[in-house]
Amino acid sequence: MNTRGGALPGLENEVFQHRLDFTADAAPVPEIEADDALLLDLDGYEGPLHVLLELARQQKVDLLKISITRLAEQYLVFIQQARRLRFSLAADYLVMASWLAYLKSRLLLPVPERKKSDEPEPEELAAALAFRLKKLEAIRKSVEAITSRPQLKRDVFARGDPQATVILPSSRLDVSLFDLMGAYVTQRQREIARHYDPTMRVEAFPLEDARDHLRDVLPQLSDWTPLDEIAPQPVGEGGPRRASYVASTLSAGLELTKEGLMQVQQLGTFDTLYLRRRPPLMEGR
Amino acid sequence: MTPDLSAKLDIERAIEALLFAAAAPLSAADLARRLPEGADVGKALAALKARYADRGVTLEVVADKWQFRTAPDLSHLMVEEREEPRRLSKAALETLAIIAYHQPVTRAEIETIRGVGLSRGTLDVLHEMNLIRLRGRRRSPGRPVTYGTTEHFLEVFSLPSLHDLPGAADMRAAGLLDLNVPADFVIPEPGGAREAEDPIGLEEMEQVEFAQDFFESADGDRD
Amino acid sequence: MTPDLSAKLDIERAIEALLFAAAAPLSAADLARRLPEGADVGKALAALKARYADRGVTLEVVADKWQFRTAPDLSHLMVEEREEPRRLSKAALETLAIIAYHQPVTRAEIETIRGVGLSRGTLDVLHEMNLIRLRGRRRSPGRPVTYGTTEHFLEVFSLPSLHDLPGAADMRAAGLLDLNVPADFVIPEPGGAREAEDPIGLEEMEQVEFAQDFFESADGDRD
Repeated sequence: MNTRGGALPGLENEVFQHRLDFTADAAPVPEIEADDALLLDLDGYEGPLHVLLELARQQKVDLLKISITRLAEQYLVFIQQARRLRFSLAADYLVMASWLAYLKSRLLLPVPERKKSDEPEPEELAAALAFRLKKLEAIRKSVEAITSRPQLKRDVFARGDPQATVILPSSRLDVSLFDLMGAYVTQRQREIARHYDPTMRVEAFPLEDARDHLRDVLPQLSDWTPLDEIAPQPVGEGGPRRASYVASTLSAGLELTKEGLMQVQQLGTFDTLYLRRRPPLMEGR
Repeated sequence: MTPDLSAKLDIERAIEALLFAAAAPLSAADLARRLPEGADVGKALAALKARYADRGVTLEVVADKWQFRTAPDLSHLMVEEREEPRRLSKAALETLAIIAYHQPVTRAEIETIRGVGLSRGTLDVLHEMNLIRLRGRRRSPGRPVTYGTTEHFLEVFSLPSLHDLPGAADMRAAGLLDLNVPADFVIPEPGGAREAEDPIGLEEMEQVEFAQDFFESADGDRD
Repeated sequence: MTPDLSAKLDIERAIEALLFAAAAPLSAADLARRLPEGADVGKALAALKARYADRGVTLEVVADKWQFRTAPDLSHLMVEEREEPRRLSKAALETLAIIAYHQPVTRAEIETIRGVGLSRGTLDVLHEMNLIRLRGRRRSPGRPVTYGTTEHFLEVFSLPSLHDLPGAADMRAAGLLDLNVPADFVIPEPGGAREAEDPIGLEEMEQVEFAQDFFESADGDRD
C-alpha cells in the first residue's frame, strides 16, 4: 500500500482528472457555492488540513461524527476547482487529495473476506482523521480564546510612568540559548560566504585557436554540420570547459562567415546551429 | 483604631504604593522582602484585590506576580496609550497556541498538528517578540529541542499562570492535548522532505511527559 | 443604584484609569476631552481625591494637573532596587558562541572563524563574567593556550552539560540555517575528543594571563 507515492504521478495526467469528474457527476455536492467562497480565500489557508477543517465545519455536526466520504468528495471538488481556476496548489494538497480518494474508495468498497493484515481498517483511518481535525479545531478555538483576552497595551494598561528606580548592577545575564545559537550560526555562515570559491578561474578557449581549428576542418565541411560536432571536445581536467569550446567556435565561425569562407544557419530560436564551407562559386555571381 | 488594624492597613498601603510604583509585576516574595518581617502579604493582597475589584484600576495576577492594570472594560478610553500590537500571522498565532497548550513541544509535533511545514521565520518572530523560548530536549531519538512559552507571554495575555490557559482542562480531558499519534496513522505528513518520524510508542510516551526542561535536568541527568 | 450615581461612578473609574495609565500629569481639560460630554470632571476628581486620601497612593495636583503619587510617608519604601541584567556585546556573544561550540579552541582559531581580530576587551569581559576559562595548551608549535566554557556558562544557559548545546539539526529546525549552507555543514561536538593538550597548572595560569595581556596590548585593538 503506497498512498503517497502511488497516486502522485497520476495527478499530472488525465487519469486523476477523470476520477474527479466521475466523483463530481456521480454525487453532486450541494455546497459548491460555499466551496467557491473558500477558494477565493485559499491564500488564508495554510495547508490541506485547514481546508478540510473548514469543509468539515459545513457539516455542522461534531467533528468526530462527520461523514468522511462526504468530506472526501468536498475536498476533491475543491481541488478540482482550484486547478480549474489555475490556483497553484502545493504538493501537500494533492497528496491529501489522493489519500482521501483512496480512503473514500476503501470506505465504499465491501469489506473483503480476508483482509490484508498490513492495512488498517478504513474506519480507523477515518476516525483518526476526524480526531486530527478536532485537534486542529481545538487549537483554532484556543487562538481565539487567547487573543480575546485583555491584552497588555491594547486593552489593559500598566502604570504609564513608573517611579524612578535605582538600578543595581547584576551578575545576571540577559541572553538566551536562542541568542547563542543565532550568534554562532551567523558567524559560521559569514565564514562560509567568505570562503566561497567559485571553483577556479574559468579557462576560455582562445578565439585565435578556434579560428585555426575551423580553418583546419573547413575542407571537410561541405555539408551542413551541427556546431556541436565541429567544436573540439575538452581534453582532460583543468582546461576550458565544453561551453567555452562551443562559444569560441561559434564566434570564429561568424568571423569566417563574414570573410565569406563559411555559411551559418539556424531553423529556429534555440535550434541547432549548422555550419558549412561556402560552396565554390559555380556560376559566379 | 487598634494597633493591629492599623498595622494591617499599613501593609495594604505599602503594597499599594509598591505595586503602583513598580515598573513590572511583583511577586508576593518581592513584596515581602520590602516589608516589615511577619507582614501577611497574602492577606493584604487579597484585601486589596477586593477593594479594587470594581474600580477603574484593578489588581491582577499575571505570571504568578501582581500588577495594577486598568480595567478591561475601559479600554475604549485608552486610545492615546494604545500601542498597536505587532500583528501576528495566522500561522504564527496557531504555532503560538500549539506551543502554549502542548508545551514542551518539538517543531515536528507542531507541524504534525497543523498538517503543514513551519515556514522559516515563524519561530523567529515568536522568539523575537519574546513569547516563546527553548525549553529543553525531548528524551526521544535525536533528542529534539522543545519549545515553551515565556513569562512575557503570560503578561501580554493577562494570564495568571499556564494553568489558566482558556479551555486547557477541557482539551486535556478530551485527549486533544495528547501528542501521541495512533500507531498506524498514515495521513500524509507535511513537508514531505522531512525524514519520517517514528511514532512515539506508549512506553516512550511516559518519558515524553517527563520531557525535561534544561533547567530542571541541570541537577539530575547529567551525561 | 440610580442612573445618576452609576454615571458618576463611571466617570470616577474612567478618570482613575486615565490618570493611572498616563505617562504625565493630566489637566481637568485633558480628562474632559477623553470623557463623555457633560461629565462633571471637577466633582469626580474631588471625590477621587477624598477616596484616596489615606491610601498608599494619593491623588495630587501639581501646576493644575492631576497625578497619582505614592503617599509621601511611604517614600522610604520606594527605592526600588532593580537588578539590571547585563547584556553581552555582539562581539562578546559571538566569541562566546565559538568558544562554546569549538572548545578547546585557541585565540587564532576564534579569529579565523570570526574573520576579524579579537579586540583586547572581549576575552577579558567573558573571563570576568566567568563564562570562559583557560583550558590548556595545545600540543602544537608555539603551544598556544586554549579556551573553553565554565560551569557557570552551563548555569547561565540552563544546560545540563555541554552535550546539550543545540546542534546543527536544532539550528535548522529553529530556522536559523540558511538554505545555501552546504549540506556538509558540521558543528563540532563540544566536549568531544580533541587534539591533545596539556592542562594548565595554577601557577602557570598567572603567567599566561600576564603573557596574554602583553601580547594583546602589543597589537592593540583590531576589531
